[in-house]
Amino acid sequence: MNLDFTLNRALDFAFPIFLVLVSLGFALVEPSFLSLENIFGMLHAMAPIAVISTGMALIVIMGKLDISLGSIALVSMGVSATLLQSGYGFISSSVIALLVGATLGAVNGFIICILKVNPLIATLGTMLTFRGLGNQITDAQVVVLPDGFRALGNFSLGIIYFDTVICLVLLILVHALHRRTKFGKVVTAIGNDETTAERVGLPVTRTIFFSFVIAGMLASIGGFFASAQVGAVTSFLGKGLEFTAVAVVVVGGISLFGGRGSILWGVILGSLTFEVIRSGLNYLGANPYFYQLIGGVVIFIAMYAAAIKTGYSANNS
Amino acid sequence: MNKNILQMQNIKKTYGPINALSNASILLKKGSVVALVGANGAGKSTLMNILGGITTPDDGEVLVNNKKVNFNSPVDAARYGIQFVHQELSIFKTMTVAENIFINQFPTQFGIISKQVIEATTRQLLAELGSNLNPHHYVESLSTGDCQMVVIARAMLGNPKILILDEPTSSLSKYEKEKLNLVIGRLKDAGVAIIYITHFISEIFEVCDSVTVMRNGTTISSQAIHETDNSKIIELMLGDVASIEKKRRKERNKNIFLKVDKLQNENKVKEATFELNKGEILGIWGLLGSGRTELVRSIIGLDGQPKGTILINNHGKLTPISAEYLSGITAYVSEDRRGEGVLLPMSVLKNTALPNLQKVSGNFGMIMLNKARNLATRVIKSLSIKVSNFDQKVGTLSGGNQQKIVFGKWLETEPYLLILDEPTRGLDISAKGEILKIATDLANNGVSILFISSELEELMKISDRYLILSERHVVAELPGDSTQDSLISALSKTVQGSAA
Amino acid sequence: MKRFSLFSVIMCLLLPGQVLASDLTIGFSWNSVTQPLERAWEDYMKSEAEVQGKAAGVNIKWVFNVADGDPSRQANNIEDLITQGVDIVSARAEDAGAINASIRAAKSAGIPFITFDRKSGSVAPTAHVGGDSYDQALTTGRAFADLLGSKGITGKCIELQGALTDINAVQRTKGWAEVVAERSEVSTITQVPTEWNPELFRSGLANALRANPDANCAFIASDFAITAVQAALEEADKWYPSGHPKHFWLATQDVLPGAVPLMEAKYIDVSTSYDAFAHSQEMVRVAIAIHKGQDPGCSADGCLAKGRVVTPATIGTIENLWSKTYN
Amino acid sequence: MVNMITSILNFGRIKTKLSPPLLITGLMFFAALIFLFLNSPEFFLLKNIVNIFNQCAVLAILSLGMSTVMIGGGIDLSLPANMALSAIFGSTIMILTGSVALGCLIMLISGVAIGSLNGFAIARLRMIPFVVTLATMTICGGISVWVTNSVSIFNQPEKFFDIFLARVLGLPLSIYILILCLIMTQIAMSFTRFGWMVYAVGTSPAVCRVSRIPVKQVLFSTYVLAGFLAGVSAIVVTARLGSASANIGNDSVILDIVTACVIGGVSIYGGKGRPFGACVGAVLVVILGNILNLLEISFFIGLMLKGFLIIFFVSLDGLLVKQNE
Repeated sequence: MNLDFTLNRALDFAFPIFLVLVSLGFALVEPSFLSLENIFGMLHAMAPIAVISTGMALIVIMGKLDISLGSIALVSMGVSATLLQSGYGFISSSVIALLVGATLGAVNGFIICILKVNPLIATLGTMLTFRGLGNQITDAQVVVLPDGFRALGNFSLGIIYFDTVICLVLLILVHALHRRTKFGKVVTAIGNDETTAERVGLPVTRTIFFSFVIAGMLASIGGFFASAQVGAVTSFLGKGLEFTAVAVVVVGGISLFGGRGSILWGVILGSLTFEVIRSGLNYLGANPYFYQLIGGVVIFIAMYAAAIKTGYSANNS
Repeated sequence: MNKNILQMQNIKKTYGPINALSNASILLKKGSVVALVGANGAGKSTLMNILGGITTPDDGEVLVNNKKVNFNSPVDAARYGIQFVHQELSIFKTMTVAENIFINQFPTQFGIISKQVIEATTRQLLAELGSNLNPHHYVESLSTGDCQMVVIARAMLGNPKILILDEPTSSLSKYEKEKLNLVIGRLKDAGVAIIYITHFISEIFEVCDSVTVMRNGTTISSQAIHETDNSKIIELMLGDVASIEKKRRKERNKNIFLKVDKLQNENKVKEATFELNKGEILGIWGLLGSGRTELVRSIIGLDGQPKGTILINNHGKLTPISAEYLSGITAYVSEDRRGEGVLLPMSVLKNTALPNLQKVSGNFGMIMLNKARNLATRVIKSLSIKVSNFDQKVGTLSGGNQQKIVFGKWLETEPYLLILDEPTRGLDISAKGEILKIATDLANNGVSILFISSELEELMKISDRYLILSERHVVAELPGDSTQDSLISALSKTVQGSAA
Repeated sequence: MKRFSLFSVIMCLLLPGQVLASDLTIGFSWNSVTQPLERAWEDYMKSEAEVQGKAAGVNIKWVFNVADGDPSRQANNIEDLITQGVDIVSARAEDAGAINASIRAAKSAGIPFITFDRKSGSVAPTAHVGGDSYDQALTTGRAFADLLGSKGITGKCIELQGALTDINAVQRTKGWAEVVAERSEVSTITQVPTEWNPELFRSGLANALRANPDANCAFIASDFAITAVQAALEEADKWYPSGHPKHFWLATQDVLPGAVPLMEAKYIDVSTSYDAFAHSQEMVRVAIAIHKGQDPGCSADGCLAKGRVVTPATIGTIENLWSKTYN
Repeated sequence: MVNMITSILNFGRIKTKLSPPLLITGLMFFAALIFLFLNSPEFFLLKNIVNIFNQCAVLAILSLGMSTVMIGGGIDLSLPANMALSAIFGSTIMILTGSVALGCLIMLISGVAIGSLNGFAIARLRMIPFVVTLATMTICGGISVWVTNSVSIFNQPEKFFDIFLARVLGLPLSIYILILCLIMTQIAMSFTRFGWMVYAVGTSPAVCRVSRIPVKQVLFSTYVLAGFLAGVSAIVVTARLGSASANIGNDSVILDIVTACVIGGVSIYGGKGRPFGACVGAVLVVILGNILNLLEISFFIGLMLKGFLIIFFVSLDGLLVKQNE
């Protein structure tokens, strides 16, 4: 009991410590790695995944998963890019992109809440359906975005980037939604135990549905940042992003069994960890193919830790 | 003080063939505590579910403050100031005390929950209940008693006129019980009327003003507490068993088969010691929550590793064995038939084969279909199970036949020990009879049986000896010929004992 | 199931049925279609087929299918082509290794096989048509070296590589390495593989720039994702046209439509065209030759259409550069 | 929609022995064949039929593996990645030693090894199957990309191809391998102690625990079996593509596998379905792909169709589960 307790505390700090050590390690080899410039560069680069992970975090705290987020990003950006090309304004197309994200999220919500399909399988299905849809829209072409768009993607005041700021704002908002509103409390309650939540008379179905909608919208915002950074919408957009998001969330100490974790710190910690590893390896000019492996291992360790923490209660999900 | 706040009159409720409530009534005065007791299956919970708005009655009327009401949902009930504290506590482990209390009624300003407000209210609420829990402690770090406190506090938030406590003490420590009693006292003073469901008769005398006893869906007595006592209540609960003809011949060989010595399993079973003879039916007699099921599950190692020793008769000398080994020669008929007994969506054939796969398979673990079929046919015949063929899905069978399948599949393993946990629950009279018959026949063929039942009648019909359980202790052992009174008094004595 | 019978009924209506009755049917398997380049190829092949077909009196029909970057799907698609009974199979290989099996299959079915743009690994096709990636990198590299030399700059270059499953990417790396070896004006300070993924173009280059502040030039294995490069350079405040003190020297490959305006605006200093038009022309010529049983007369490396070096100076004047004119 | 489904349910229950999902699958199959008959008679050339089976061999073998895992109540997303990695290991060894037998052995072993890793994490550590296998997928993918630098390995000894591309009685060896795997898996699931245990565990672990079924071992071995089949498919795919590379395990393959299983009547909720069904599902998936090719319909529409199929069948399955309760 007591041992478990100390173990848990240790696990809580495991990844922050890991992150610090790794960063220091890179810094030793390449002092400029910890230069402000590079740090903010990383914060810039991780903005898209951080935003998407925020939505994922909300879903995971509910004890569910949404692996269609990357595809949602693709579809909504595909739509807005084609609109832009056919002469729509920047604002209108972006708004529409957001709506598309919400709609696709709602589709997930419908399948899960009304058709009562297990979220994993449901979003596995939509992940591929949406990816197909997105590529169908863009014809899988590289759609170049107007310069203004790209300028926005890399717009910065000094070394602080625009999207980093927005990302932080969104993070804080969702964090507040989770910690400070009825909605958030219901989300946590569902993550604890869905049936109990129903027995107490909480609006379970509605909450699940809207969580998926929110996740969808955040996904399209993440997609927006990603394509703004590159200045184009490509069929690569959001590929495998959903898995990274799960990893980010897990590393951020948000339990896959639901109910536990802080969105703000979790997502920041998680996405920073992966960004540091990636850009660090890149910095050292290490074999780039090595990254995916490291990523996988990190995910596995994080999950193992999570499994220990929650005492193997694999009943959820 | 003696204003009727609630009257439920000749309520009826049937679920399909079984009628759960035939004529149930209860009366509740403002600021009073009424104990609602009865063996399980007596209909207490059904009655309370009706009051809580979880189910609706087929007939009869419910009056709150002498006005007729009918609830269609817990929300309706709450509107009339009725709060239900279920036995299994609806708590959310990863949330704080305050959050748990406010879970379904957070006060917000512009949609934002103010921590200060809810924590202040929580402190005050808990203070009223005489608890000093910290509002921002996480519930997972609390004891069951404190969780109970949280749930009661949640109920208090909807300032109830009527509070239903379902088995509030079933998993509380002695100290926690005393705390709870204090709380109940305070609530009374605050004018809240309480319905107190329990199996621990002793508690009734600590907190209740009157007792309402139910049996087979009927209210058979409502008395002020001072007009009655333990044995009276228990007698009423169990009903007087008319002339019981023992199903078995008296004289038994005292050839010991199993000895359990100081078996301890966390707080589930405490220092259980008993012996079981070959071909004997040992009736385990105790009220719900006395640790009957936990005891039998522990000896076959279903709930973790028990401490203490289990010895088995090996050619005349007792040799210690592991719980696993014992489970290897034991047939366990669980009280949860649908959850642990049968595979509902699967065929009779596969269900009967399940524990006998070794037996019905040949080389390379290939299933010998003919063997499996024969086995199924044997089972169906020997227990005269009503099925069209052995490919029929067990889910489509009647409860009795499902239970027979459970028996059948186990008998095929030729067990030495048979554990029956409420084997007749939810079965009709004839099925009950058959099940008991099977049990006795087995015993006559030398199988030793541990038999748990809440129905004293059937227990007395076939038991050769009784083991009295109370508060998770084996408190006494009675001979097979002991009378109903002696059994009941044994129980009430121990209850008294543990209460003191 | 209503839905599905309905589905198939609609399909039936949609379909005029498979047309195979023609003199020369070329089955073409795309590995994937993700750039204007492929579209251009397809269009030019079709138009050329008309022109050359008339001239040679051959009626050419095309059957295209796309494997979306999955080698086993490409294998399936090619088998489908074979069983559909096309006269010539051609493919742009996703995987230089996996295409071998398909070539075997075609040959055993007695159908000639033309690898297009990307060469096969070990098994030789009937013919190979494509650009000369090695030469492409070589010419660009040399021109780039000359340019830097003339400005008196020693180039410390970041090399953005393509996907190493793509022979062309490998050839271009080889070519560039060749140049670096023979010329003192340029050197490679770090290599960034991109998997042809624009996001990696950006983040890879951005990181590389931060890691190597002294870098002053880059060799980009293809300019299809030039916007990603632009983004990274803008981020590093290095995106300025030639002549500006902060100008970052860029040598690219292909001169795809996206790159043309940027070269015209002097952001890209030198590149070698990847001549979709020429490739397609060559493709059709070879196909007809094989069909008529003549020898297409390819070199050992196959029928390669060499690209032409393009610079901001020449881009205005250079003749029929497809990416300038292509819609 | 709902009453359509229920009508199918009743139809399925009363008129036929088939479970509704299989019924619908059958009808789809039929529709597909009719459609092909109308639009491309050459589809029915023996040559093409053989070709179809040859194409679906790999998918079908993987689906067999997945079906055993699903029947046990789990899921294994790592199968394609497992296949790719095993193929790479095997090929590397094969090329180094020049021994075909050893190479194939390595493929099988590594398949089993990865399978047991999953099994251990899920059965012993009680981690969530979906997430564990997701991680395994990433790791296997990572290793394959890393060791190969995502370049494909293609100069396996000719002997290897001679053996596995050989045609016996006009049929390619891969078909025989598929049939062998199918028969073995089907027998294992329907006629052995192991199989019956898997169905029971998939239906209700609680009952099995009380009935003295070694639940953990059973779960573990389903993943091992799946891993083994991944190893077999590694051999087949390497022979078929004449090369081994990281992207033969790309994630569109896992979609095909899941699709094949669910339209083959295997329940993701465990305890229901047959390996044979999964196999039929695989064939159907390939035929659908074929049709889309004939129609020159974009691959992406195909993706959408499959995604839709998965959700449709799983929700139908969920409806059935409710009906039974």
